[in-house]
Amino acid sequence: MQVRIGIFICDCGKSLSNIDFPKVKERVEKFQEVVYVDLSSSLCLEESREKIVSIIRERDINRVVIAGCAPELKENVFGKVIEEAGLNCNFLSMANIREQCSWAHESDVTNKALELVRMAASKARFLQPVEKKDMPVNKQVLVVGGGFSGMKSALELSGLGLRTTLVEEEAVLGGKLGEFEGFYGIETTPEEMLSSMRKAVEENGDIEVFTSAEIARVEGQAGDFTIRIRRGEDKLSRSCGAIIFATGYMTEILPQDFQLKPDVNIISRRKLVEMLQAPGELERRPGTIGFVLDVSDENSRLPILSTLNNALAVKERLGSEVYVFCKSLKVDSEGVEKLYREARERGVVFLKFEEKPRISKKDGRVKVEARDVLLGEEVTLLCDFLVAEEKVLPPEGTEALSSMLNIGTDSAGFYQDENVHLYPVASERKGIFFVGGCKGDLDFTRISTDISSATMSIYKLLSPEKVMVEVEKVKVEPEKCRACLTCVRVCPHGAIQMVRVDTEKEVAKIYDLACDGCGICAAICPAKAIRFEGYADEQILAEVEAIGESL
Amino acid sequence: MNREDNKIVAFCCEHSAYQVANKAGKMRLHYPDNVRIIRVPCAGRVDVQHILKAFEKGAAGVLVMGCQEGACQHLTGNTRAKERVKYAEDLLKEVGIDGGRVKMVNLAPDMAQRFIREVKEMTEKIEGR
Amino acid sequence: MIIAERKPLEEIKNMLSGYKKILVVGCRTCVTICWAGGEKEVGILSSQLKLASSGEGNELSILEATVERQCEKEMVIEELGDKVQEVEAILSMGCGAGVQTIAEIFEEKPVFPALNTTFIGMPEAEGVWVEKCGTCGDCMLYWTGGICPVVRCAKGLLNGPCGGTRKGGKCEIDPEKDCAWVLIYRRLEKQGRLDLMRKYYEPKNYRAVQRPGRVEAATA
Amino acid sequence: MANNHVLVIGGGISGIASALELANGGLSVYLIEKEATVGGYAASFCCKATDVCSNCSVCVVPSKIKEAVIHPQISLLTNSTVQKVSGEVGDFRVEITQKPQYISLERCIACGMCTEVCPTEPKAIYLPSAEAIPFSYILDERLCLRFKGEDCNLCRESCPTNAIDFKRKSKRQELSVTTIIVATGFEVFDGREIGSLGYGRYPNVLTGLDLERMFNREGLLKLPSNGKEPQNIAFIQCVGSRNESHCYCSQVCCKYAMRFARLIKYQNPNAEVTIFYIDLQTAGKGFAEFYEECKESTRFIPGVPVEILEAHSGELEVKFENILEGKVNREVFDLVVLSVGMVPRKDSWDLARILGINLGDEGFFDTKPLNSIETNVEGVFLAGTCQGPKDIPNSIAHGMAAAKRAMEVLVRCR
Repeated sequence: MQVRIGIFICDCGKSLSNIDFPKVKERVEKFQEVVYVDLSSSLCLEESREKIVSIIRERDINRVVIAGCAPELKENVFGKVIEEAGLNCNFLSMANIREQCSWAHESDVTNKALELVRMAASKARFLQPVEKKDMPVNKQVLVVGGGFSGMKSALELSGLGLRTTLVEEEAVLGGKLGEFEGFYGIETTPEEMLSSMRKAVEENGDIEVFTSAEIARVEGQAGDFTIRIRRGEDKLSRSCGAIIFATGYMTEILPQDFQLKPDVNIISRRKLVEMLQAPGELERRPGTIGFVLDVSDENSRLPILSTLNNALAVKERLGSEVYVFCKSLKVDSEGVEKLYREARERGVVFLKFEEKPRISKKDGRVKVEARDVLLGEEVTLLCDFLVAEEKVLPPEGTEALSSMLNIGTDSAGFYQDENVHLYPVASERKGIFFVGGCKGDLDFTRISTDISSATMSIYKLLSPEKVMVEVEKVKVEPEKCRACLTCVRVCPHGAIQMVRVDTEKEVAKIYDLACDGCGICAAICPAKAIRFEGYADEQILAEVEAIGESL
Repeated sequence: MNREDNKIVAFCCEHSAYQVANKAGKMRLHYPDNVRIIRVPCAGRVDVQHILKAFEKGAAGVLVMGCQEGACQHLTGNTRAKERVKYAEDLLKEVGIDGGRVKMVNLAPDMAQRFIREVKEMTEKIEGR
Repeated sequence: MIIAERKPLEEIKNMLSGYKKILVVGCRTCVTICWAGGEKEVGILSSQLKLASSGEGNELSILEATVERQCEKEMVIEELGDKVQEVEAILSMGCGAGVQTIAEIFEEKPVFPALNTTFIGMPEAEGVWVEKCGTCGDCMLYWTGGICPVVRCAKGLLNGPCGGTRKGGKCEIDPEKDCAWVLIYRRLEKQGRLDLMRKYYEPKNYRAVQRPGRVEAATA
Repeated sequence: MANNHVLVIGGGISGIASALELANGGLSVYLIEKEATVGGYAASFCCKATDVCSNCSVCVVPSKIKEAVIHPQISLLTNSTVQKVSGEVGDFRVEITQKPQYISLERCIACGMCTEVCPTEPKAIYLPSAEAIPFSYILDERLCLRFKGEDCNLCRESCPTNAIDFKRKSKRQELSVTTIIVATGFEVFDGREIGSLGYGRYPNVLTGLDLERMFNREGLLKLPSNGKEPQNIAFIQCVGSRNESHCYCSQVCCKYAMRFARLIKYQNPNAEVTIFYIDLQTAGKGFAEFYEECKESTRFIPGVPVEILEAHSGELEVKFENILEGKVNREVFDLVVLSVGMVPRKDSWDLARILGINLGDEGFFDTKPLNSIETNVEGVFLAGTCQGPKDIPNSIAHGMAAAKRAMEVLVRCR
């Protein structure tokens, strides 16, 4: 097809006085393959848009250059205009002669404007159509992990009409929420919350549950994953369109923090909760209970949240003296400042240290020595029990799963790279999300919010009537591909896989739904086998070459 | 391009630098008019060959402008661009072009002042000031 | 796969001095995969040569081409047949075999190598390749747990480590590298075949491949 | 179900996140915004990266705003407020008033010729900000001569697209929607309320918000009094947070203060930065490491100052209790930044009454326990900081979560 370029220049209501528009028009008319040049004063207004449509049709224009304001807000407007005229919306090339030319310079910039139009026209010559198609997607979702976050995710997905497969490593659903004594001021206990959720999951026809099972392999791409599940000797397979990881966290009392091993006096949070649940079984009521925080874990909100709730429960049920040693109170989540004040009012004493407290044994009790920065004094406390801080760690298997799926972790090893564009719940791969403790964040309200946003993202990905994607905008040309795997290895979104074409040759294939259009692969391919329509090499180079050709 | 020209080709990531250039225009912050911006979807799209080609066609300087390190929408795009700029510098030195004429710049969408400073600095460099 | 590296520009420029019209030829096989001589590298080298020559006021005229496999005569003729007439010299970005194939076909034109062909190897990380095979022509990988002591031991020892192995199983000559014999020991240990460590190997017949080498397939 | 429309009240980042999710999920959204432009506070903030990102998330905002504004499923109504709501979930009737649109959004091409000819000073017709979205001029009735009875017609005559019409009246319209998402955001605590800190009286006492906007516009820090680069800067944390009348942590101030501290040190390695704090909020992905890095270049002092006095040279004398030394110290800074927190909007009460939703103790909209989205009225959901303090990623997540609830209602009805 012969290229016929139509150039529409806008002088923005004649306001761009440092460009000589008649001169631009006159020169532009002489460009190669340009069949029509229009100079107008307000291209983006409705009446002008209608005019563009009719000119495109009349003059049989098949590439359109718009020279005017920045494309950021207007590109899609003009895209629609040329579609209306029967052209593929990719046959549009824009020259930014307002924001990046007239407005950016004081002097006369007629020549620069002319160059920008020439660059856009040169690029336009090489434009190819990009079709949009609706893509079949699998509407099933896989949820990995059957704790609070996993169950809630499955239930929320069901609320949106999506079916899920829930895979839990343990024999029963529940996870770690049961390790909490409760939420102060809330009647429902965590155990009650869990059992009602468990029941809801089991009764929900949309949720298929596998317990004592683990993920052996994940293959495929957003919209079409294949999951191999191992349950004892059984090997199962499921297909799904998206995956939520809710694999939780684990905690550990680090020996270097306490020197002394956990024993009858230095106890875990779980042990304290057991005591609180059955205070009658204690030999005697403990007179003093201490908590130590911020010894090795300053990143997590879990220690302070559990400590405040547990300290209040101790006050209420055991009536012991309670001392909390900490560095900084992490009150930056909903309702925690109030909880902290409540605890103080109920007699919980907070002591702030800068240097780690020294912990030793004395007369069968635990001795804690620290310099309190507020009092400016050395404080020594003898307590019957010291509840040790537990460092929150990523669960076992996180590393294996993340490397299998090619998804990043943060510096502490939890899921999700530290990149603001992924926050709150996304991974670098489309269709894979993280919620709950496995992300390293353990604040209850944030987790609930995250779960809802993850389920909404999945709904948006899988559920619209038609899942429209641009087909092969970034494409591997099979005959040029050398199967060197470079693109597979460098794609930040894991969107490229090797496939066999004609059962013979293995070549790279870019999955349209998973591709995010960065072009890293196109730049790195040593065989120049990847074409990124709109930013193809010949298009970029055409722009480069158009700069400053003799006018 | 004439070799005497002082043109700068700026490859600008549409998530950051391209928006910055628009912001500078909207704020009517004036900068040297020798810069020609080419929009790219990510600094990671820019290849060594694009940079060399720009010099081959007569550009006096090339800026590759992407997002801040750690804030690339495509995670590694801007760090790859940085490596490629480094590689291009080495290749240019081999042909006798001062390595300082190609530069990687990290910008956030609001950093209009910084954008202008970089354009001015490069202009001064190539004009030998 | 054959691994190669590009020569420094200075050396290439010296080879080409006196020639004005050059054909730069890449190869789409091994050297594409090791980022040394594919279509992209052809473009980069051509750009560099143009920039260097125009900087010296003596602009080269450069044609670019990339052959499917430079070591196949038919493919070279098909891709280059027409272009060669227009140039004075050919700069091959193929491995040594590629350079010689082109030189054999176009005897009247000088053919220059733009790459140094270095070894047979595999990718270790993105953009990094390591040597794995020394093409000795007498493969002993069966006895050594699939680890070749000929290239991976700095001294090419066939009967266990030299005695200078450093702590952590590192090589005496290069502490960055693993001692091949430690690797072999560990591998055989995993396979329960440590008895092979006791096996004595005759000094290797490095003349198994007579230079120039030649291999004939058993059947047609 | 009468329709598949959802109303989102508030065009800040949470409202935009909600609207985008719903629109991309196939629904139609009315996004109404009180001001002339969308984006709210987040759009006026600055990137705090040095060369390396500090995860402030400000850079994710502009593209979301642009995406929402051009989205075919989102109808944006600026300058609009909710007057009346009736009906119930599935069928709310909402009465909206839109202030007179003297300049038509459809016709204004932002060429700026009107401002050039406007005879008043300051100009009565102008662009709200360089990055305003919608990118359109506005007319200020209080300044325009036309509204002072004069017969000025200059801007209208100069407008190349006939976008200006003085006769436009405010418009009332009734929207019919299934659910309502409230995303009205927060107000920044007014530093003047704590008189002893001198904000509003001493030019070199600024708030965190002032700093955001200064960096956004200028890209660097200048002393308001003389335009010079400050050398000795103090941040005072918890101004307007964690006190008797604001019994909560604003969640963002420690992080922005530390990010600014690092940025200031990066731009001017000779500058001294001190942060006065009560408790440092270092939780969150990678933030404890960030804090460790900050500690190397920034001085952290526990305890917040109670008084600032201006010395004759314009410098600021800060009086604080040095807890570590157990005495009251005085130190001189050339710039003091009050890390002001988030407070509920003063007009929340009006909207609460219109919608029938409750306000919580602190004045933010109230929700059910362990649920930060649902209000006491079925089908009315909360998004973002109108429910309580949140940073940008959490505001976006909350907006998405609210969208999910609204979507759920529609899925259930189908």
